[in-house]
Amino acid sequence: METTFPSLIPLLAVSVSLAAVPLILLSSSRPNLREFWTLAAALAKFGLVLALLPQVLTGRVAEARLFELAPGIRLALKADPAGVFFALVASGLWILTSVYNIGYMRGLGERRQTRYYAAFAVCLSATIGVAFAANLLTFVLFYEILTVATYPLVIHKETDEAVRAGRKYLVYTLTAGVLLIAATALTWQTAGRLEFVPGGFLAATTLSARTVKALFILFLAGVGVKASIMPLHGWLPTAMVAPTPVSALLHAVAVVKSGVFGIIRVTGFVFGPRLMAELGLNAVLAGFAAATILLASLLAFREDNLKRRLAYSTVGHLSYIALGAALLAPAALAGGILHLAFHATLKITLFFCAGAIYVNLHKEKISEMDGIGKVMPWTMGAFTVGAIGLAGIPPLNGFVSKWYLGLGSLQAGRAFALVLLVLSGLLNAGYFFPIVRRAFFRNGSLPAHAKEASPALVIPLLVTAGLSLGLGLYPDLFFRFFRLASAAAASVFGGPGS
Amino acid sequence: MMRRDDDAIISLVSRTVSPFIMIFALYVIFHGHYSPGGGFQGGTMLAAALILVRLAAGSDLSQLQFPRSWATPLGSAGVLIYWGTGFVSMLCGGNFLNYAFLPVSGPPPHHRNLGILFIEVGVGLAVMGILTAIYDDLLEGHPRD
Amino acid sequence: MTWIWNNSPALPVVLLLPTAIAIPLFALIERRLARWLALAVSLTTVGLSILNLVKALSLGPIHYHMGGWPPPIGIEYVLDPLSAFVLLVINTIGFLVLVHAKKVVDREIPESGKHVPYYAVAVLMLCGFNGIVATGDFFNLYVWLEIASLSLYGLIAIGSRKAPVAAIRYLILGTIGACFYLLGLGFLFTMTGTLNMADLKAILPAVGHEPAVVIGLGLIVVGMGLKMALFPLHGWLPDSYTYAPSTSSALIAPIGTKVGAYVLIRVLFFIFGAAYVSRTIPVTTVIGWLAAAGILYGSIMAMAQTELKRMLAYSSIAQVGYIGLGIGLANPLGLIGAVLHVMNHAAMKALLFLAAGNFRAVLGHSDISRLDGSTRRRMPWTTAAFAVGALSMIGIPPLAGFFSKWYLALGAVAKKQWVFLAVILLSSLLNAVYFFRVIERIYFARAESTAAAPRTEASASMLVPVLVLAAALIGLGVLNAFIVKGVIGKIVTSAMF
Amino acid sequence: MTTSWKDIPVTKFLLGHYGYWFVFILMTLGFYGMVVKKNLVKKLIGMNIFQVAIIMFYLSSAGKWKATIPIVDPAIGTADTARYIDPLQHCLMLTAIVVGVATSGVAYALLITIYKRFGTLHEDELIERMKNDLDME
Repeated sequence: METTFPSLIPLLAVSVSLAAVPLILLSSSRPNLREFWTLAAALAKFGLVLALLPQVLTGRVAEARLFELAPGIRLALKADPAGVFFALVASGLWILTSVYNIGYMRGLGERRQTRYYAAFAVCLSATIGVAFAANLLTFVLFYEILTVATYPLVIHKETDEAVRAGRKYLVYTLTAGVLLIAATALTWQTAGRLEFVPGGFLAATTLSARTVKALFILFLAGVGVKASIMPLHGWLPTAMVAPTPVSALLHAVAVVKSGVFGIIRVTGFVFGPRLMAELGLNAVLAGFAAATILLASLLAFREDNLKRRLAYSTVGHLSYIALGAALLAPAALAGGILHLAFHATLKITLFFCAGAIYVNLHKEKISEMDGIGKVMPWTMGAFTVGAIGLAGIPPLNGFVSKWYLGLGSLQAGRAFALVLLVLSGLLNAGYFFPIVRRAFFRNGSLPAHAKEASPALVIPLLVTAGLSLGLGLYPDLFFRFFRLASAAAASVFGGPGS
Repeated sequence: MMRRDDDAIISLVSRTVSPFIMIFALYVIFHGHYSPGGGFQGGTMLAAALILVRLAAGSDLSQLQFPRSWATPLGSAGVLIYWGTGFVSMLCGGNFLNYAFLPVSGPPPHHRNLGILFIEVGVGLAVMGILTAIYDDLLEGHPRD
Repeated sequence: MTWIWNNSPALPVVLLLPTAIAIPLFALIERRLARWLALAVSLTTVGLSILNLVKALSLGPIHYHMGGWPPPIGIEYVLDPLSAFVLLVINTIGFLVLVHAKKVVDREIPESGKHVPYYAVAVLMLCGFNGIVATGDFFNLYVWLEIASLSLYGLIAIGSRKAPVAAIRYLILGTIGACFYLLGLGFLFTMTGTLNMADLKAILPAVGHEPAVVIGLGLIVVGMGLKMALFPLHGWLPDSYTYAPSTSSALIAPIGTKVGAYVLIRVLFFIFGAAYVSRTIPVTTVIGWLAAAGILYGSIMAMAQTELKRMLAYSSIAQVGYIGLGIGLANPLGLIGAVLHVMNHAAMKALLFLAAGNFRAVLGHSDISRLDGSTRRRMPWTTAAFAVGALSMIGIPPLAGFFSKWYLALGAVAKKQWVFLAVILLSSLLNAVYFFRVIERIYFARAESTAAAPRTEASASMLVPVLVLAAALIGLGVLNAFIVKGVIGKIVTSAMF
Repeated sequence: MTTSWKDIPVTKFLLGHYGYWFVFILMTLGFYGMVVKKNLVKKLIGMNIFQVAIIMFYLSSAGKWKATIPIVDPAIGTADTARYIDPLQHCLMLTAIVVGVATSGVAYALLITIYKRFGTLHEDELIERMKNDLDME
C-alpha cells in the first residue's frame, strides 16, 4: 500500500524548465548561454525526478498539494510509480535531445532558435506535469499547456506546409482537449471527485452504467487523439514537418506518450479494471488498439518519407501500450508501461538517425537512401538496433515489453492479442529492414565528401541505442524501470477497485 | 445669417416678452420647493425666453443678450451648485444631499428649506444652460449654405 | 477616515459626476489637466471599490440613504457582494483603459478639440455605470442607465468618419431598450407601488401571478437584452465597436455590455428569484437558448471578419452569450460562471481591444491580413500580451477564460443541459479558429519585407495596461478558487435559488 | 333583465382600460416609426412618440377619480390620501422627460454630423455612401 508524504520535489521538477524559459528568452543573443540554460534545466529536471526514485520504490509517494484550482479541486502533484516512470523517461531523454538539438539546429542554421528552445522547455514542464498530475483537472491543465506549447514547434519552419500541419494539429488536439474537459466536468459533477486512485474511483460511486459508458467514450476520445488511436491519428504523420528533434522527443516521447499515459491514468486510476470489465469497456479500447496496431503497420509500408514511416510506426506502437491497458492483466499493464519507456528509447534512436541523415545529406526519402550505411556507419548501425528492437527481437528492450504484453494477454485469456503482437512484429520487421538493407547493401550515388554526422548528433543516438540494448539485457538496470512498472501495475490491480 | 425680411413686429414682441417669461421662470424656480414648479420647469422657461429671442433676432444679434460661450459653463455651474449642496452636507457629517446637516443657522426644517432651494437654483441654471447650449450647438453644426 | 468609511458607497458617484463637469473647466487652464483629473478620480474609485468590496464581504450589504431619507421613500444605494464586485471590475478596467488612452486619443481622434470632451465623457460614463450598479432603486437605475448610454453614444461618435452612423443606430436601439425597461418598470410599479428593489422583492410574491408583472418582467428582460447585446438584439454592436476609437471600444466592450448583464442578474436572481424566472415563467430558459444561439452566431461571424476590431466585436456577442448562458442555467454553478465571466471577459476584452489599439497606433491599421511576422518583431510585448488574451478567450488552462467555461460546463452538467454543454465546448473550438488565425499571422507569417524591422513598441502608457491585464489573466485564472469561494460564493448564497 | 352592451366582458375590458389603449396605440405608432421609417429624422420622431407614450402610461397610473393635485389643501386635510393623486409618477416622468430631451439633443447632433459627412439622412442611401467611402480610419 502506498503512503504519501508532502514534498516540493514534484513541483520543482515541473517548474524547473519553466523557470528556464525567461532565462532562455533573455539570452537570445548569446546562443551558448542559451543552450547552457536548456542543458542545465534538463539536468536539474532529471536529477529531481531521479531523487524521487528511491522513495517511490519503497512505496512512499511524494505529494505536493498546492492551492485550489477550483473550489474542492486542488492543483496537486503526486509522484506515484507510474508518474515517476513517465517522468524519468521524458526528462532523461530531454537531456539527450538537448544535446542533439544543438547539433541539429546549428547544423541547419535554423532561425528562431530562441523561441524553439523556450517552447521546448515549456513542453517538458507540461509533460512532467502530466506525469505527476494527481487529479483530472491538474492533468487537463498540463495537457492543454502541452497542446499549445507544441504548436510553435510544429510550425517552426513557417512554410505553408508547416502552417497547414499546425492547423491540423490544433484542430485535432484542441477538440480532444475540449472533450477531455467535458469528461472532467461530467466526472466532477456526477462523481464528485477527481483524484486519481489506483484501481479507479468510479466503481465506488453510484453512477449509472450509461453515464459511465458515456464518460469512457469522452475520455477515450480526449486522450485518444494524443495517443493517436485510429481514427484519431491523422495529425501525427502531418506533424512530421516539424524539425526532427521535435518529432523525436515530442512525437515519439512527450506528447504522444502523454496521451497514452492518459489512457493508463483513465483506465487504471479513474475507471479501474473491475468497472472496465463489468461494463465491457476494455473490449472497446482493445478493439480500437488492435485495429490501430494492424492498420498503422500496414500504412507504414506506403510511406517513402522516412519520418512519416516512423510516425506510422509510432501510431502502431502507442497502441501496444493502450492494448496493455485494455487487457486488464497485471503483466499486460506492466508490459504496456514498460513499452512506454522502451519504445521511447528505440523510436528516439530512429528519429535521431533520420535527423542526422537529414542534416548531413539532406535526404528524407527512403528511396534515396541507398548506400548511406557505408558513409554513416554509426548512425545506420544505431538505426539497425532500433529497427530490431521495434520488431521485438531479443536481446533488445522492445522484446522485454512485448514479452510481458504477451504474458498478460495469456493471463487475461485473450490469445488474439498474442497473435496480434507476433504479427505486428513481423510487419515491423517488414517495413524497417528494407531500409537497413538499402543503407548497407546497396550502392547509391552519394556525394564524395559525405561523411559521418557531427558528434553532437551521433553521440546522443549511440547513447539511446546503447540504452535500448542495456535495458533489453537488464530491464531493471539504472532506473529500476521494471520494478516501477510492476509496482504501478500492482497498485492498480491491488487497489480498491480490483 | 441676417436676412433682409426680418420682421420688426416679431423682433419687438419677442424682445418684450422675453423678460417677462424670465421673471415668471424665476418665480417658478424660487417657489418650487413648496408649490408646483421647480428647477426643471423654471429652467426650461428661462431657456425658452432666451431661445425665443434667438429665433426672432437671429443667432448673431442675440449674442448681445446671452453669449453662446456662456451656456455650457452656466450649465456646468448649475450642476456644480447641485453637487456642492449635496457634498457640503456630506462634509458636515450627513449623507449626500442630507440638507439637515447644511452649515446654516436655524432649525432642521429651515435647513431643508434652504437646501432644496439651492438645489432648485442649481437645477434651473443647469437646465437653462444646457437647453440653450443644445440649441446653439445644433444651429452651429448646421451647414450654412 | 471615518468620513470615507461612512460615505464610501456613494463616493464613487459623488466624485465622478463633478469631475466629468470639471474636466472641461480645468482644461481651459491647462489641457493636460483633463487626463490627469480623469486618472486621479478613476484611481480613487478603484480604491473606494476595493474598500466597498471588503466592507460588503465582511459586514454584509451596506445601505446608504441618499439625503438621509430611508427607503422606500428615499433612494438608497446598496452594496452587496454582487454590486461591489461588479463595481470593482468596472472601475479597474476603466482606470487601465484611461491610462492607455493618451496616445490613442491623440492619434485616433483627429480634431484636438475633442480630446478634452473625450475624458469628460469617459468619466461621465464611468459615473453612470457606477450609479447603475450601486443603486438600490429601479428608477434611479434607469436614469443612470441613460446617462451612461448617452456618454457611450458620444464616445462612439467621436471616432472615425462612419462612427456617427454607428452611434445613431446604437442610440435608436439603445433608447428602445431603455424605453422597454422603463415600460416594464411601469408595469411592476403599478402592481407593487414601489421602486425600491428590496421593497419590490418583498411585495412581489403577493402579486407574482398577475399578468402585468409577467409583462413587466418580459419587457425589462428585452430592454436589458438590448443593452447587453444578447442575440438577436445585438445589431448595434459590431459597427459601434469597429468605428469607435480603440480606446472607446476598450472602454465600452468590457464594461458596457456587462452592466446590462448585471441588471439582468440582479432582477432575475435577486428580485424575482430563480424559482420564479425558471419555473413559473421560463424566462431564463428563453435567455439560455438565445444565448446559446448567440454564442454560435458570434463565433461564426467572427471567423468571417478581416478586421481585428470587428472580429473582436463579434466575439463580444459570443462572450456575452456565455453570461447569458450562465443566467439561462438558473442554478448556482451557472451564476458563478456568469459572474466570473463578467470579470474574466472584461479583462480579456479590454486587453484585446487595447492591443488592437496598440497595433493601430504603431502600424496604422488593424487588418488581420496585413499583420505578419514583422508585427511581432516590432512590438514583441504587445503581441505576447495579445497571445495571452487570445489563449484565454479560447479557454486554455490555467488562464482566466478557462475557468468561467469550467463553471458554466459544470452548471450545464448539473442541469443536464447537454446542448448547452456542447455549445460551450464547440465555441471554444470556434474561438480557437479565429484567434489562432491572428496568432498564426503575427507569429508565423513571414514578413513581406525581409528588411529587419526596427523595434517600435508602443509607448509605456499603452504598454503597461496591456501587460497588467495579461498578468491579471494568468493571476485570475490560477487564483480563481479564491475569488469564487471568497466573493462569488457569497453572491450566490445571497441570490434566491 | 337586459344586459347593456357595456356589460359584455369584452367591451367592458376595452372600455375599462381606454387610457391604456390610447397609450398602446401611441406606442405602436412610435415603434412603427422607429423600426420601419427609413429616414433617420423620422426614426427619431418615432422615438420621441414612444417616449411620450411611456410617460403617458406612467401618468395615467397616477390618476384617481375625484382627486386633486398633490398640494396640501386645508379644505381636505391630510387624513384621506385618496383625495390627492399620486405625485411620484409626475416626479419620475419629469426626470424621464429630461432624459428624453438629452437623448434627442445627442441624436440631433449626431444627425447633423452625419448629414455634413454623407449628405443624406436616408438609411439606404447612407449605407450606399458608406460603402463608397474609402476613408476607413
